[in-house]
Amino acid sequence: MTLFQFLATTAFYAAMLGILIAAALCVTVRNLFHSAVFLAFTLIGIAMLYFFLQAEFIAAMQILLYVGAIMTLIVFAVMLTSRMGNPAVPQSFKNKKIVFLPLGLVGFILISAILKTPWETSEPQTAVNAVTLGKALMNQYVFPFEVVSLVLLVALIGAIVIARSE
Amino acid sequence: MNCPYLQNMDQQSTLDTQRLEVSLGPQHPSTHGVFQMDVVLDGEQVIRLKPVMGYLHRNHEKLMENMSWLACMPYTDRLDYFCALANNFSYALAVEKLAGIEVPERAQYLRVIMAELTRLINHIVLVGFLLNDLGAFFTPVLYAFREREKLLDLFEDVTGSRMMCNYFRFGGVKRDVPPDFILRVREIVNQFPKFLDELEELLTHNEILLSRCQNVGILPKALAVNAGITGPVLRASGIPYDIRKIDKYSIYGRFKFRVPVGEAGDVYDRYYVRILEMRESLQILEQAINEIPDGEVISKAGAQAAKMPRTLKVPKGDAYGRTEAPKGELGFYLVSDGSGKPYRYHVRAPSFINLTVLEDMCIGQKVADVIIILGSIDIVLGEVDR
Amino acid sequence: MHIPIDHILVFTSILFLIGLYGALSRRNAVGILISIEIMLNAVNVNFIAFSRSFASSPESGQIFVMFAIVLAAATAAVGLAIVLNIYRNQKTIYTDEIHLLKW
Amino acid sequence: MLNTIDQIFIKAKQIILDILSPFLPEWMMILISIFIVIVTLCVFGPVVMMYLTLLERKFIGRMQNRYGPNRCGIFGLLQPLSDGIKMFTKEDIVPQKADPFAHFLGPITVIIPSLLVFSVIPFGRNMIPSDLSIGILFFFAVASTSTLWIFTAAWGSRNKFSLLGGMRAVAQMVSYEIPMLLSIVPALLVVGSFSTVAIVNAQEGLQWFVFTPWGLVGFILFFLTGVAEVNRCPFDLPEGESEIIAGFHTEYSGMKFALFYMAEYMNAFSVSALVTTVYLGGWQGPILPSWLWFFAKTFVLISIMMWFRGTFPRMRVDQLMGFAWRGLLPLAFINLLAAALWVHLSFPLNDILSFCILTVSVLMIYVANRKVAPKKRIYKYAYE
Amino acid sequence: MYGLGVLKGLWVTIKNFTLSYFTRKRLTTVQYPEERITLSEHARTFPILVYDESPDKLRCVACEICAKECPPKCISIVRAQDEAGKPLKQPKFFDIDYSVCMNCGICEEVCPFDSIYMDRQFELSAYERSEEFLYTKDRLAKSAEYFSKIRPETAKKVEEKRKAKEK
Repeated sequence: MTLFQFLATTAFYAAMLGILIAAALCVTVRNLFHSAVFLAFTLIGIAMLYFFLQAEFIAAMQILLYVGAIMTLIVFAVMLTSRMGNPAVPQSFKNKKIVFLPLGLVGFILISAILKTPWETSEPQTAVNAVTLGKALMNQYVFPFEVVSLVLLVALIGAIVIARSE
Repeated sequence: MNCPYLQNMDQQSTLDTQRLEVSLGPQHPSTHGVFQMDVVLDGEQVIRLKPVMGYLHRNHEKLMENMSWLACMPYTDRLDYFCALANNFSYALAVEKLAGIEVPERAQYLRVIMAELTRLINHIVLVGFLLNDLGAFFTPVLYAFREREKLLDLFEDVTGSRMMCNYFRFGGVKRDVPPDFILRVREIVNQFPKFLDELEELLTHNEILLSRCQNVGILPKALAVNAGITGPVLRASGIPYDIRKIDKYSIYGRFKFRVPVGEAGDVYDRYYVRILEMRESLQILEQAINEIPDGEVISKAGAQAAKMPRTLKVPKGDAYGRTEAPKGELGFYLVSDGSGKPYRYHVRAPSFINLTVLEDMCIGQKVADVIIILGSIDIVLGEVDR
Repeated sequence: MHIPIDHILVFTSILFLIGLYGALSRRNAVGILISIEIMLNAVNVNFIAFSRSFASSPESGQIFVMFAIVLAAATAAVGLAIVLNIYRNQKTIYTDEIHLLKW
Repeated sequence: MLNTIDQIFIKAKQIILDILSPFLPEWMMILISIFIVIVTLCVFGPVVMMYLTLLERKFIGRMQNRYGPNRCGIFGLLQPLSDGIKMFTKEDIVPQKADPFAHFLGPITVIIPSLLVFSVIPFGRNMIPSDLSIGILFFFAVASTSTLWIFTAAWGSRNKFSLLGGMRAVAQMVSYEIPMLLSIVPALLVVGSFSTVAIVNAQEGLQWFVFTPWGLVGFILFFLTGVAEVNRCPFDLPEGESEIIAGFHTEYSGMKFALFYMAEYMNAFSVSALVTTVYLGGWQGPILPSWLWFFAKTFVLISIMMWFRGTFPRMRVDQLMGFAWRGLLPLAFINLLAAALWVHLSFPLNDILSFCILTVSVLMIYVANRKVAPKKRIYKYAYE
Repeated sequence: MYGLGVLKGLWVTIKNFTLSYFTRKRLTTVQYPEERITLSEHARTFPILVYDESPDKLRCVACEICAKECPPKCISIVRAQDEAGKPLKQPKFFDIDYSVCMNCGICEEVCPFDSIYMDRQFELSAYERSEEFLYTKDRLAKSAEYFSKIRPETAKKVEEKRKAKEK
């Protein structure tokens, strides 16, 4: 176990921990704008994970699309729907304790299933770089690629029509 | 920001963006002095604008009521502190009309030369600051200041002080000009058009300036006339009203010069009409230098009044003297009860009256345009608040 | 850098649960949308983890993640447009106060 | 001889490593070599920023017929130092109404992307901090996050002017990001890989991309959108001084404002560095050492940005958007088409064809925007 | 053509930049403390009192015309008296409040005895406003040589007038 690998794994686990903390904060904090900022931190943390899992192109995509575009959308929505300087209204249901019951149940089942099954992991092949991704997109997945662009177009027009002020 | 005037606003009906009540000023970087505008914004669009003035009120008119006629003269420099000599000119005219003092030929020519040089200073400084509001990082202002320094040095030699000149006396001017005065004015007049061409090359056909200034802050002809607007703002809206041509006061009748007139009445017209006016002033200066006679600079009665101000007898009655100051029609309404002190002293300040149409021009424009519309009206707070 | 796969899976399930908790307990519609984004991201990490060590063609996982990101963008856009429209007419985006079918 | 000067920095690093190697264990050496690169970058960034501010003030000063700062130090060389001290000692006020978390977060998160971005820029022959296989994409991903951080800063300071500035910043950056990405794609198309080193190697000798027809249009597009992305002069709406005081960093003072100020200049440097890498052949150049070529080209581009700042007034928000959506975006798409054609055809035909496609498209865009373009006016005179 | 105006603007600024290294006309800064602009003959700042031989024998005869004519009323004069209480022809106190004076030069015009003139000294900063700017008689007094040094022509004219009057 050379130092390099030791450093990389500790960094990986540290990143995982950081993401969990940021996500937990994002979900519980009262001020909506703070939760949006913590969401941005979780997204960047996840992009770091992708770097560790040798999916560089996806990491760059994640930062570019998620943090660059979707976060801007969310922040604009937060700004438009909350009056500037309004008192922090309680963000969650009064009896939010009840939610923990189903969550605990689902969690227990899920994690116990994961830990029991014997995952025979084969050695990771060569890293996937943008060139192979591009070739796959254009040859094997060309149909879903076109359909997704159509879906995006429909979503774009839909969003404009709904949000347009008369 | 609780702007009292806007408190009774009805809550906005549809949400596009929250209505922002912003108060631009009194210490805002581009309101040319202490001037506040309470603006209601819908996003970037201006819905309502209320100018708030009076921060620089110095009780000018009441103060003059216990000053002798001559002692009022240095205070007129402080009205529109950019063009002190233009203020002196109309105050001197008003008192001379009241007291019936004649002005010798040479003094008339000196007065016209001084007034036109002040017009040059005022217009180039305005063009500079208008561009500064637009965002050009001080470059046009510093070119304008480079030229203005030459003129201010000339004023210092002639009148004694760069901006607070106090040079006019009833019946002429305070003292004769230094011998090389005509030479220096000729040199300025020859070199100024070159500077104007360079400034125009930098600005007039600049696409960003064109798109930012055209069709912005339009002042329709009818509104301009009804609101009593005067000066370049009125001429930019298409009405050729210039007091130098109408009253032909002092000796303006002898000079041949044209009056530029815009047609759209937007910020670009107000900017360009002032550049053309500068070129006309240069024509006047040209003719004035060639025809200036020699002779005494102040009439006998004037000199005696300047030496012993007590002896100046101003008969009972009232008079209204007005001149074409660089910002518009600057008028002095003086009432005298024969006691050596003005009984009533009122200043018709062009900037104050031009300011009344600010809201009409700004409704519907964007925040960035409000600043340049204010800049294009060319107000100086010393004159607005008096 | 060998990370056992089940560690990543446990991490993503916890992340998924946090997103679920947020979606269930939040009153604010935008808050719910934020939590859904977290859940989507948890799923994406799973894709990448699996594609790296199991898939015959390793890039299929990454392509799925790209499509997932694009679709998340589409849902976010339409979702926020709906939220904005509700806010305009109802002046509130607290989900428990939006109960009129027709206003 | 030339090669040693060319590789002087790498040799210096090697010498330091050789000195240290007997004393430290092997795994520590890897850390040290990475550490040296990081330290040079973190020192190089702020120093470049300090002397860029001085260069800008002197350059614009001379344009306005006056000296720039020349009181501290011989030619004002210590002026950035005194600015720095002033920034340190100034009291840093947090407005009472402001949201402390976002207000505190603003400057930190704005500075991180501008430093991260340096890791992908090839400063000289094999002098690149980290040769990522997705170099350019990493640059854009990190640069696009700055939109969000500028908005946190604006929203955090709870003041109407900074809110306006924040909204303008987001709108401007979003609408200029797309033409920026598209103006890079032709170069990637020709080179075939994202890594910046590959792009620079593809421009061997003097075959810089800027000399090809699509390269010239791409260069102009990328430079203009770069200036917009960095909020510098004709597009510096987010901190339009005359209208909204200082836009999103109105409520910041002291060291926080210094961070914003530093981020702006480092972004300007990194954008012009990327323009040189992609279109002006990075460190490719005849005789001089590679890093000298790189800094000369970047320096020329930065002085063009400063030249813009000394001359142009600011564009209004809607004109800014119109310029992006109606002018730059269609041109970027057509440029992509022309570059694709250029790649596939042989030498004489491809230049001619792509050249006429581009000129026709520029004329078409110009004609399409005619009614929007302002018209020149003639003025009448009364009292002839 | 659309982009031409913008390019011409750029041309003007770069022309100014290059020329500023060659012609002084394009680089107009005067480095103030080191280089100074020579003030002209009639430049005026604050009034001073002129004396011929010794500072306590001022030309001023305390006729108080300038105090009456001064617009902001910043001059205050108290006439001197000999022991018998008979008023003498010189001032006991002569104060000018420099912080009130607006250097308009009217006192210089109306003074029949050529005793009060406008100086050109403008670097008069002080730490304390009330006492420091109230210039008393001895701080105001300046010799006739100093006066003729700063304003040669007016000093010559005044000399001729005084000689003509003595004859």
